[in-house]
Amino acid sequence: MKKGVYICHCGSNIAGTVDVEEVSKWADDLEDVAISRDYKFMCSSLGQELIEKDIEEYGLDRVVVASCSPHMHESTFRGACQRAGLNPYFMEMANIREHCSWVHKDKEAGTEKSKALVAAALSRVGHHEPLVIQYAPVDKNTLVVGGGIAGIQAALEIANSGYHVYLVEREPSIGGHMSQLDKTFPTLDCSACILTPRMFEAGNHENITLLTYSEVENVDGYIGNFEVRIRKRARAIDEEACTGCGLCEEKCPISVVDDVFEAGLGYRKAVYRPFPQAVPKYPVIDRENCTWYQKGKCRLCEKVCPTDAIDFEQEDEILEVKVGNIIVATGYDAFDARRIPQYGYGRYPNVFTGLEFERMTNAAGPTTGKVVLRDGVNVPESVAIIHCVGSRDKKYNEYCSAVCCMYSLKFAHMVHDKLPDAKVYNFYIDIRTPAKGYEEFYHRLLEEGTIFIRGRAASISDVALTVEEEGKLIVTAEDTLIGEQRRIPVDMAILSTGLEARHDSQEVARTFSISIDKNGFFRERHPKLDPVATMTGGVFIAGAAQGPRDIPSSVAQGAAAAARVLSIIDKGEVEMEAATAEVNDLTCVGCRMCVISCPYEAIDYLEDRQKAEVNRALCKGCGTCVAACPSKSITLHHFTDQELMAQMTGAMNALFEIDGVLMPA
Amino acid sequence: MPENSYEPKIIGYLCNWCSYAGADGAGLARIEYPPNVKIIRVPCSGRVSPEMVLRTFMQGADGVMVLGCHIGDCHYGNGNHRTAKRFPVYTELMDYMGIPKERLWVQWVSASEGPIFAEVVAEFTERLRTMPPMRGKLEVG
Amino acid sequence: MKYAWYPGCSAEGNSFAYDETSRMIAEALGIEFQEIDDWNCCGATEYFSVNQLPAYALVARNLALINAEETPQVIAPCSACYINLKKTDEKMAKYEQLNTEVNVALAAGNLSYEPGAVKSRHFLDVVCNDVGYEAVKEKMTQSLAGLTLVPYYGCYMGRPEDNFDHPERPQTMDTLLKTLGADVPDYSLKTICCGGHMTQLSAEASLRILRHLLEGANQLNADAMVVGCPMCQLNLDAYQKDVNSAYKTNYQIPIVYFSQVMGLAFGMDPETLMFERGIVSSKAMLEKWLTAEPASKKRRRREKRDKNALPMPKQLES
Amino acid sequence: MTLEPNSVYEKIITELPDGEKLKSCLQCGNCTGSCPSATDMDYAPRGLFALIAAGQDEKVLRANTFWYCVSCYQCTVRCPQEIPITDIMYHLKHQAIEKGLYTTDAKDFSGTFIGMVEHFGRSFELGLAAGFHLLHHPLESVKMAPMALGMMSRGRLKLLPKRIKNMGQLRAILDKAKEIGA
Ligand SMILES: Cc1cc2nc3c(=O)[nH]c(=O)nc-3n(C[C@H](O)[C@H](O)[C@H](O)COP(=O)(O)OP(=O)(O)OC[C@H]3O[C@@H](n4cnc5c(N)ncnc54)[C@H](O)[C@@H]3O)c2cc1C
Ligand SMILES: Cc1cc2nc3c(=O)[nH]c(=O)nc-3n(C[C@H](O)[C@H](O)[C@H](O)COP(=O)(O)OP(=O)(O)OC[C@H]3O[C@@H](n4cnc5c(N)ncnc54)[C@H](O)[C@@H]3O)c2cc1C
Ligand code: SF4
Ligand code: SF4
Ligand code: SF4
Ligand code: SF4
Ligand code: SF4
Ligand code: SF4
Ligand code: SF4
Ligand code: SF4
Repeated sequence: MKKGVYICHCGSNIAGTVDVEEVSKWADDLEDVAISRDYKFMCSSLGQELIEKDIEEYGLDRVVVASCSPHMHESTFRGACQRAGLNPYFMEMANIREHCSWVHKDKEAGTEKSKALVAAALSRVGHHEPLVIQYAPVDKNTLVVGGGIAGIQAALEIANSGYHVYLVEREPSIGGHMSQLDKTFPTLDCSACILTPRMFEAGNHENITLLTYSEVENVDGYIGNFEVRIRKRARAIDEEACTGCGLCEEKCPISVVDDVFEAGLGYRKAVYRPFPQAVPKYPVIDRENCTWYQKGKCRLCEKVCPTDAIDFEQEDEILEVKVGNIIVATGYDAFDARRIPQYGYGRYPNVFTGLEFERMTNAAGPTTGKVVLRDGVNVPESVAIIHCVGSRDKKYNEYCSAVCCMYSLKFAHMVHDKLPDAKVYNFYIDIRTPAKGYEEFYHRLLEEGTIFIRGRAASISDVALTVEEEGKLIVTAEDTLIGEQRRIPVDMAILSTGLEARHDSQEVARTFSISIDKNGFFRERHPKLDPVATMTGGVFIAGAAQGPRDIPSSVAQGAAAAARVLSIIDKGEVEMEAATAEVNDLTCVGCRMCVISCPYEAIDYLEDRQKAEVNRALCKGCGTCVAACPSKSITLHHFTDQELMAQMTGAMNALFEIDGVLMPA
Repeated sequence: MPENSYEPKIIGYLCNWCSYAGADGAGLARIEYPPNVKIIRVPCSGRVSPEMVLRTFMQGADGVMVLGCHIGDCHYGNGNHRTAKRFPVYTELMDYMGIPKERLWVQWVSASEGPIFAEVVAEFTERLRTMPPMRGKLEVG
Repeated sequence: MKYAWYPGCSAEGNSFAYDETSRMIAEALGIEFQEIDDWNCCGATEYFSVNQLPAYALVARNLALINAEETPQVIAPCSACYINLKKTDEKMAKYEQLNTEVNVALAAGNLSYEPGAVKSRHFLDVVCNDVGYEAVKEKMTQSLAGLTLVPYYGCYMGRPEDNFDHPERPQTMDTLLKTLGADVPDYSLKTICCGGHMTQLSAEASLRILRHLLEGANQLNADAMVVGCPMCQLNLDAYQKDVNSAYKTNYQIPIVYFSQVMGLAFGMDPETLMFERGIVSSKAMLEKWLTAEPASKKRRRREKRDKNALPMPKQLES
Repeated sequence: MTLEPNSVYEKIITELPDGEKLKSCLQCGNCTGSCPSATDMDYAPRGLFALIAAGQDEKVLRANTFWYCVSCYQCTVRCPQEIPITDIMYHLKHQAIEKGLYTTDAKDFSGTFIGMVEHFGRSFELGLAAGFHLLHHPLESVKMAPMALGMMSRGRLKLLPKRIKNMGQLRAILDKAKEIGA
């Protein structure tokens, strides 16, 4: 056997704490090693060519690359082997960056550990078998989950390329948070004006099946071949018949606070469309609040409907669809301001949240765009805008929510615009405006006369101590630039609440086999180089579901995710998992332990022969069956007992050798 | 080698999706931990059989870690349920065979728990340092 | 239910009424107090200021004097005592060195204390969470309807962390007073500190703080402020007059202990509840209560939705 | 970052449990904004922390800040970086005493209090107040008189606290603690 060893410097990333030359020299003396080299950047094209050349020149039949995590470059180096005619599975990586140079400061210890890891990989790779990669065709349909701006953008990109999309949205209409906003920073475009055409296009696209008021219940399969079960909740409206005239809504006697679209600032009926431009145009009946469903009385809507579209008997529908790729763009939840009691949201009427204020300034909102106090009549003479509510605070969310400085500036502008005499105070820690046109927007607000007080607001109270404070809300904060505690009386306070992961992001993540970060946002494959992919092939993420972000960046991610999907569809086939399990027919005793342990029901029990058999198309290669089999009759290719034990033994032997002691007998 | 400079040798079997990625995360965040652990990637913690653990001790390891995804987060749905069921039984057996069960650590570390991974390694290494080296203690093989 | 009882220094003087009525309430509720024999001062906030180890040792002596097997929990009626007992126990459990040092000191007096052996509780916590509102209700013979009682917790009941109530928005006393039938407004200053010993250092600073608290209660038309800490009581009560003269206000808000108003609801004689020990007279409050119409006759008007008004967000359920 | 040895900053970080969190102060001002005593302090907490970071130890230790701190933990429960501010205040008192750099009466107040505890094993607020004020602010204590009279007439003011039975034991414990703590 001829093995080639390649130790990467990764600039100084590895070479800084590992003596790579020493490791390379040491490896050269190991059994079967034909050539050992160290190189600045192995993943560069020159680095890869080096491997290819050596394979040809030295006739290498095994390759070990000691560099970064295989999650980073396994496919890169497998590719290099393949190009040189070597089976790609004859390559093994030793992770001496993430697991070594980056976490140990002591160069000697790092070098020794690297040797052990290289020895382990060398020992393992000798046992590798050539595996043949099988290809599976890719289903050309795509599932997009979440109809906010990110999801809409992704769906449209794919649909416009001529492929079919199922767009699943939980609410009765698509549009997401953007549909609630009034103007968008920094250009102050009217949100609805730019969003509605997109929503309309998505709703009427011949390549988009729009499933609103629906949720994905289950996902099976793998990249290229997912099977998805979707629950389409009953709207109690016959979509074929309904013309969207809105008569039912108008006549329905039940009106409830709309906590979703109106953010609690307005009301809606029991039969409703969240907003007039809703897509689709059909209303839904909210059964929790409808008198017919609750008390068996009313049916007024049915009486007034000109097309007999109300259908109280309608039931949920379950749809099973097949798709090749999935984009999850389920967005964010706004921070619940009641969690910070000292700001008095829910206690003082004139404390509002950011989303409430968006609805208030919106001409189509509950106040027809008038900025008024909670009484709906009086106009504030002074407004405090409190930044960082629920963000940049370890008790709630440590991260910066990224959009609230900008929307706080936007709010200040809106108040100046609508109430030119009102005083506006922004209480901030830092003003964060890092994108095109954003800092200029801040400068504009400085010119408009907004009063900026640098200090996180400590509390809001209604206990007046002076005549000026009477009847006001008093915001207490340190004005850190003058180093003084100040009490600022205002009529209205707006809490710029941060962006949080959806409350159910963990369940959603499980449904799609993706993972979440410590804040509950979906975890990307690589924070810099692969922000829209996930660890699960064929499942992509976009928008604020991945982390707090504004509209331009959500749109960019939606488009990026679509591009990734399109490239897979275009390729037409995907690599199948080659590392699958196989039963040894001779030794299997037919106990069926494996059958019970397989999470994918990939093992059949053949009654006639009383043996187990793995269905390779279904096997995902987890190896649970291997560990379960009492007669050691199952092999998991590429993770065989021999390979893993060789890797372990290789490491142990090297460690003892380095210690200068021989193995115990 | 003097007793006090004893460095425990640890083999860690880490599932590819959560714990291995968590260890990568510790690296990305440059969180230091003792170099004693050598990591072997397995597809799922459910792949790790008791025999593998035993053989690792037989090769002279002072400690073995089996780390997988948190229950409910398994990339394969419920492969780690098997791990959770299997190892408590096995650790009892280890004691019986003369390997103190404190030498085996089975724990859940997610992909976002780099700091926790580093903590676990540090704690386990510390624990092993208080125990004598394994080498020679094992009369099997 | 049997607990060790740590009265605290003020029980012997300033807050005699609190100590006495707490014992009455405890008896009514079936709580048995076992007063720590020969307890000493907890050091208030002062001792910790100057010398940490003796401060811990001082508190630990009290814990060590408790027979933990018989009474594994100790009740302090004073918030400062409560927090000192709790803090000492917790820090000793958390920091091995402190534990050792404190125990070395205790050994000089032939004592020892194992952290975690005795759990420190505030009397309000025990009444509300161990006895429970239901049991309190059962003991009631009269409602406090007609009285507007403003609950004031002071700073320590929910702080610094993991105490029995929320650090910014505690609810225990609110619920207790509501159970007793009183009108309990949402007092936004209920956790703002009373100033503690600041009265001794800066009259100006402390009167400003007290004025803030009194003004808040006054705006809510308080018939009384209800407290669970001798220091809060002393500051708000004894210095109310000084606040009035400094700020040209005329607050006349009695500052009473929750145990006293519980006694009223339990049908105890107001005389024995020692309301007259307050500097600010409780007479007006008591009279109002006696002449208030029974609750059943008062019809609650259902508020009609104002056509113009925007909906209010719901309060977070605690 | 290595800190100046023996500086106020270094001592907080090395001596106080969780003291290293002070490094992560954002200078957001939430502490000062929340502090009931802030207006009377020479430097309110945030400002004091900026001085500590800047190494202006003399200014820090001469400040009245921590003597005016009433230990209400308001700042601590609100600090977004979970800095144990109140504990830092205690620690600063300690450092100021150690270095003999204090200018306010507060230390003497604490001293009066402690003296009493060490004498009787118990304290009593008003005797304490009287003692303290007679010593330091005779005028103020005159102003206090009416209040004290009110208290007295309601049986709430005692002139001396009860002495505990086993004073010898308590002294032994405290002496030992001082010996180890020193
Ligand atoms: C007060 C405020 C003002 C703002 N102002 C601006 C601004 O002026 N300019 C700007 O650029 N940005 C602004 N933003 C940020 C902006 O809202 C976001 O960047 C943008 O909405 C993110 O879009 P999205 O599609 O990722 O998520 P979302 O808008 O949250 O959309 C997600 C969609 O997914 C659906 N969904 C969720 N879970 C599921 C599920 N399990 N199954 C099916 N569907 C699901 C939701 O119903 C929703 O329709 C503001 C944010 C706030 C809070
Ligand atoms: C000091 C510094 C530190 C930074 N650190 C970080 C960091 O730590 N993390 C981070 O995320 N970002 C960092 N950045 C930002 C980062 O550099 C950019 O985000 C990133 O490089 C942008 O990539 P790009 O491909 O858009 O542009 P570029 O990297 O500028 O690439 C543009 C390419 O186009 C070529 N080109 C230009 N004109 C023409 C033409 N007419 N025809 C053909 N080719 C042309 C150029 O030669 C160049 O190769 C840093 C930036 C600076 C200045
Ligand atoms: S192969 Fe990995 S370690 Fe080497 S240069 Fe590339 S990224 Fe760095
Ligand atoms: S259900 Fe009937 S009334 Fe309602 S919108 Fe549709 S067509 Fe109009
Ligand atoms: S039946 Fe229900 S939805 Fe229809 S009008 Fe009556 S309350 Fe409204
Ligand atoms: S964007 Fe601004 S307001 Fe929002 S969390 Fe960041 S700093 Fe605070
Ligand atoms: S390796 Fe996993 S998926 Fe494949 S057959 Fe075995 S248990 Fe099933
Ligand atoms: S567990 Fe092993 S022996 Fe039993 S049926 Fe499966 S392969 Fe055969
Ligand atoms: S609240 Fe905390 S982070 Fe903010 S300035 Fe004060 S100490 Fe620093
Ligand atoms: S604990 Fe001290 S510093 Fe903190 S808020 Fe209270 S008085 Fe101010």
